[in-house]
Amino acid sequence: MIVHEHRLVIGVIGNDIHVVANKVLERGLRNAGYDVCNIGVNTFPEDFIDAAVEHDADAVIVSTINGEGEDWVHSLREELTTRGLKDAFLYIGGNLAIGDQPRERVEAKFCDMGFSRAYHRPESMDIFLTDIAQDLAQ
Amino acid sequence: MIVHEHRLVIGVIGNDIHVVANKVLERGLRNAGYDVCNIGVNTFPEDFIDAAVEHDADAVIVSTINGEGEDWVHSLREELTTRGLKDAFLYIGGNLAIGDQPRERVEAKFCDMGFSRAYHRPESMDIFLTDIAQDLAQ
Amino acid sequence: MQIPSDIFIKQRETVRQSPLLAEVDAADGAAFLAQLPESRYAASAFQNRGEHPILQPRGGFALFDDQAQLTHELDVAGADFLPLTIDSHTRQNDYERAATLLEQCEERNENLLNGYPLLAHGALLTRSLFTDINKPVSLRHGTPDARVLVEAALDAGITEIEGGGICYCLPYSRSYPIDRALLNWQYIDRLCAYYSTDERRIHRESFGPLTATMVPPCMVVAIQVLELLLAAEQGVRSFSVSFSQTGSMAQDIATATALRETTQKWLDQLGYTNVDVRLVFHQWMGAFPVERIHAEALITQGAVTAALIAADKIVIKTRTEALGIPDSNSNADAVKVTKFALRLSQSLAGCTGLNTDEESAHIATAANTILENILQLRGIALWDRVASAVRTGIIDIPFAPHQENRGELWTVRDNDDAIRIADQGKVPLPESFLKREQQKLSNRQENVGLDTMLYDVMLMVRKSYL
Amino acid sequence: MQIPSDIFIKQRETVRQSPLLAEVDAADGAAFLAQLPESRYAASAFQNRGEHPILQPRGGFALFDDQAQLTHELDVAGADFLPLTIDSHTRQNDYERAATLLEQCEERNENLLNGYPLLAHGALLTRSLFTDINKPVSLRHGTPDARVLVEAALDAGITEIEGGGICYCLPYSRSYPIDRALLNWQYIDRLCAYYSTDERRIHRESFGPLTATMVPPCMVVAIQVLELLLAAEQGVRSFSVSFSQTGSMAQDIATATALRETTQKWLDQLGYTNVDVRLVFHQWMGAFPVERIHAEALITQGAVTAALIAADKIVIKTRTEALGIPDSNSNADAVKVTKFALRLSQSLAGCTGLNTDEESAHIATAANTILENILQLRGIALWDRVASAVRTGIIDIPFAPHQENRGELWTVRDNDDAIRIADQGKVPLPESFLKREQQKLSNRQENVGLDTMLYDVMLMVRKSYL
Ligand code: B12
Ligand code: B12
Repeated sequence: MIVHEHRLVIGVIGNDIHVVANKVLERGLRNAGYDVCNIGVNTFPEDFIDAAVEHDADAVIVSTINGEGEDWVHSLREELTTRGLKDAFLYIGGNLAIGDQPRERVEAKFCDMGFSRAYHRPESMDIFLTDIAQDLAQ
Repeated sequence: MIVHEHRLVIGVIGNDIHVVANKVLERGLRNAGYDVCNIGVNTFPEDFIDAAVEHDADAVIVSTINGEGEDWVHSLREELTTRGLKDAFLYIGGNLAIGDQPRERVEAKFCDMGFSRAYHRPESMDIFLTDIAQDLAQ
Repeated sequence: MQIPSDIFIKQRETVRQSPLLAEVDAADGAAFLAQLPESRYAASAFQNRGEHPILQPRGGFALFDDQAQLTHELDVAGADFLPLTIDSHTRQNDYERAATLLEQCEERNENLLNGYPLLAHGALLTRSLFTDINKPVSLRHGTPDARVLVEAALDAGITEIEGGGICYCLPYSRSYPIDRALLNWQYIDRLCAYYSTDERRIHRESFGPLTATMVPPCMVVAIQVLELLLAAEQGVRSFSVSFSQTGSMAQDIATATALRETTQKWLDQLGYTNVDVRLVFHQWMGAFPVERIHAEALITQGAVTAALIAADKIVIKTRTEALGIPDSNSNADAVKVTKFALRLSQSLAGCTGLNTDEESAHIATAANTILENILQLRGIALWDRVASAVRTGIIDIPFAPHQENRGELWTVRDNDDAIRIADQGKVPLPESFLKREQQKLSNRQENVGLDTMLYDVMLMVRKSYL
Repeated sequence: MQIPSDIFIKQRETVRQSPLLAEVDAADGAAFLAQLPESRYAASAFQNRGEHPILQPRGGFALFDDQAQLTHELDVAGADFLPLTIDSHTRQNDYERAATLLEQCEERNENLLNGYPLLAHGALLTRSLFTDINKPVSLRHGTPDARVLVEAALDAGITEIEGGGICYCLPYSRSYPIDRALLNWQYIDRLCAYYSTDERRIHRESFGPLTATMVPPCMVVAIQVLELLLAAEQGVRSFSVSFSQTGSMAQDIATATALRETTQKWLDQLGYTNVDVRLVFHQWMGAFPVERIHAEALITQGAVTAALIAADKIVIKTRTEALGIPDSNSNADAVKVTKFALRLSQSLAGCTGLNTDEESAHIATAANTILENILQLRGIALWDRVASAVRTGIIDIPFAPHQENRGELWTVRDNDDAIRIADQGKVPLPESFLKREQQKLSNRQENVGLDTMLYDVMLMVRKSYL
């Protein structure tokens, strides 16, 4: 097993208890050798920031399943910077919009909000493993 | 059992071997006390006329299931008259048209061709028992 | 007795004289078949089949291009066997009419035939339908005299031939003499056996649904065993017995067991040891629901039943069955929904033994009684005994249009929708069997009106479901 | 031990002090319930049920008028029980937020809640939803502390209460303390028993699907038995255990048998003789197919399974499950397709005994081991033992979001899609059980990537089906 020595914070934001993707992500990232702090479901922006600071995280990965994610994440990038983590990667994945909206447009919107990458209903989650490995290797 | 003493000829016209409705009709009309001559499936106009003459039929009942009935029945009324059966009732029932056409219009067309009554995809077959009993009682 | 070689060769010469077969020499046909990859052989596909029942749609269009497109679409949709369904005129040996209508179709680019006119197109052209196909093709028709048709089908590389002297005569014809139909199919069985080698067997399949209307399972089982025995006699060594969904899932499961057991019993009894017998299940073949939601539920449930009885093959219906010849879209959807449902039910394949044993023993006993009575008839051969069985009403198929079929056997549904015999007609059946049937019907009302009679036939189209 | 009357009365006084319950006096509520016709009682409906499983949809809208319309439409479509599904805020006791959002909904005539905010509307208004309804109403929610909610539901004439201390806490909440949840549900069980007379019992139902994601049947069975025993302890005498379609029909059939047997065994063992136990089956609760054709096939197959296991009730899904809160059209269609499929499969009701005995014994043995281990724990009462079982990982629900849930139990699917335990975590299980589970997985590849892991979770949404 390759140990990446990278510290990641993951969780599901908002009043959302749909945890399946989160559990899979946790297990997958651990298998890939990351040091994962999973703050679980039903979490708020502060929880992500606090955990990231506490763990000196290299990346923060936000999930949202019920489509209400957008309301919660506006200030995440700014807060990370304020709290001294301006180099941390910030990802978001899940159902990023309500209704059927084109993937590219949805993902671009989140990147504009300061996310390093965004994944709206991705067909594969393994892509994310490749992407994050690449980003962190820089 | 009421015995009507009326003689009926029934059959399915054209190159059509779908016999289910015909068998039900035969059994139903026999149960109702009629003298039924069933010429079966895959029959032609002549077969109906010949059987009607031979049995001195009070009514001729044509079925058609595959939607191609119209081509076969144009001359039935005329032939019956020619062969001395101008008072015989003439009925037709089944899938009288291809595709979804309004029932009234389809049935009217066949009545114009000399049929006493026509039944396009009827919801009930018992209605016909009532109708024919009434017609023959006149 | 198997038709002796010399006689068969002579019969064949006569058949092959048909100008419709002239474009391919018999030897060429044989050579073409022999060089086909194993994947094109139905018998091999059965032997290599995986967990799921093999999935086979129906389908036939007049025009070559339409048929080629349908073939391609069904292939892509995931059909395991591809169909070639023949038009009615060819079935009734009215080859000229089929050819004329085909010409008109081509001129007007319209579809005036309810199937593919194989003999009008010819075997050579038909081969090219399947050039890029790596799956077996099944000939589906309904022809009492299919000798020329089957010759052409084999010439074209079709390796599965549906039909039989009983099943393709009584439900499909009004007056084709049953004895002649049986002899025609004896020829076809002999021909299929003649073309079969140890590795490459031409597969035969009987058509168990018959009229698909209120046929009691014991009669289906008896007829399936007879057609298997008739084929085995001619040397056929790969054969499918079949039946269709009856409306009672429990009765279907029982029928599958009875069919398997009875088949084995009679093969053993008559000493046929080298026949690979397969079980084919047809999704509901009777009057079909018009509403999409019901049609698709029925199709799904048929697939679950096929999985439960571990059928070797399932022949599928489409949601537009009640409306007219299905287009390729609804055909592809039918493949899709069936495939998914089979997948959902795959775990059932090993789960035989649902407690329908009483019912299956019941069916088997009755079928055996019918079969024993037929084998005791006087006659010069099995086909001859079968023909007299039809004439005397020992074989009797409800709702068959055929004039030699007695039509005295009458069936109704019990409270669980199972088909029960209300009037045995001339069919010999054990007392105990009839008693149980009556018991099952004890709280059924008498059929008087036409609508109550239709109530059973129209099981899937009852107004109460709307 | 049953909560003693005096203590219960005191507890209740506190609960009833909630201003949200002020509009109905407890005695009025009792009187209202008592005068409802028997047809409104779930427990009676179970006792009088006919051949088919009782059919129950889900459904909750924010606005009264929408809910009234949904109720009417489901009634007309043929639902046997009507649902009242509660919104998330009410579930999390955030009554104020639910009320505020309801006001906004009313102003803007929009639906901002994912269920019916019963406490915001109040019991009196809610009664009028069902004035013209002659069927039982079932409360569907997911609330760890449902004391006030259930009081209001009973005031409103609802006679079936879904939930339980384990099943409505671990899958539905991140941090609500499990011991408090168990105590809250002890109160609710006691309340339901208090309101039950010999003829009119308030029916309780557990939620066996849990996270609906890879939960092994033995864990479901153990939890169902525990919630039944907890309710029986408080005097509940009409109770449903439940589970959901897992993706392996054979495993579902085995689970039903194991669930029935294990339930009976423990009721006998602990001397509860007067509890009417029912079996409820949920159509597939996991990630749902997006495509209509697959969604409907899945729903149909769930109905066949319900018929096969002779479920007392089936809780249905709609074809739009993957897309969002179902509208009443797709809800009505779901009722229709399920009804038809149940009808098609009714003959199976008597057909128990599919040879899944080995599997069901396997499940039962494991469930019994879990239960025995829990009953041997130290603790002041059953609820207390259950709470420690959760904390120590004896009870462990895969994919539960709850922080007290260990999450060490890990499951994967075998070749027939049955759910098998790959890592037992802290769950005590017999050696022989684990060995058989491993055997079943012998030719399964290791899960490494995320997609292979999701492959099992996404059983019904795999790309290979498209
Ligand atoms: C299982 C399930 C449940 C389980 C959840 C168990 C649990 N604790 O997780 C239970 C039964 C408890 C449940 C409860 C509820 N549920 Co629910 N549930 C589902 C269901 C059927 C499947 C969800 C699931 O697990 N999918 C599988 C996972 C793997 O997929 P996923 O979550 O979509 O994640 C994918 C992507 O988002 C992505 N992803 C996620 N994060 C990340 C991160 C990165 C970096 C990347 C790259 C990708 C990524 O990867 C995954 C794979 O593609 C869906 C409907 C459906 N989809 O079929 C409804 C659904 C999500 N639920 C819904 C609702 C409303 C609820 C309830 C409120 C129910 C109610 N009214 O009764 C409650 C929730 C209460 C609450 N407080 O939140 C709605 C949401 C409606 C909406 N907003 O549009 C849905 C759509 C159902 C419906 N049609 O009504 N539910
Ligand atoms: C059962 C069936 C068969 C059985 C027939 C057994 C038999 N001998 O009867 C078998 C399997 C043998 C069969 C064969 C074929 N069939 Co077919 N068959 C059906 C099916 C599924 C049901 C028909 C049925 O029995 N309905 C029940 C009876 C009771 O209803 P009915 O016939 O519609 O009659 C009603 C009315 O018409 C009316 N009625 C009839 N007569 C009268 C008279 C009076 C006075 C009154 C009042 C009322 C009345 O009352 C009845 C009750 O409402 C239908 C599709 C469907 N509807 O679901 C296809 C169908 C009719 N068949 C069809 C075809 C094409 C064929 C074949 C050519 C197949 C082929 N290409 O492979 C062959 C026929 C060969 C030939 N030479 O004719 C097509 C017809 C296409 C078209 N023209 O639109 C259909 C629509 C299927 C399809 N979608 O392709 N078939």
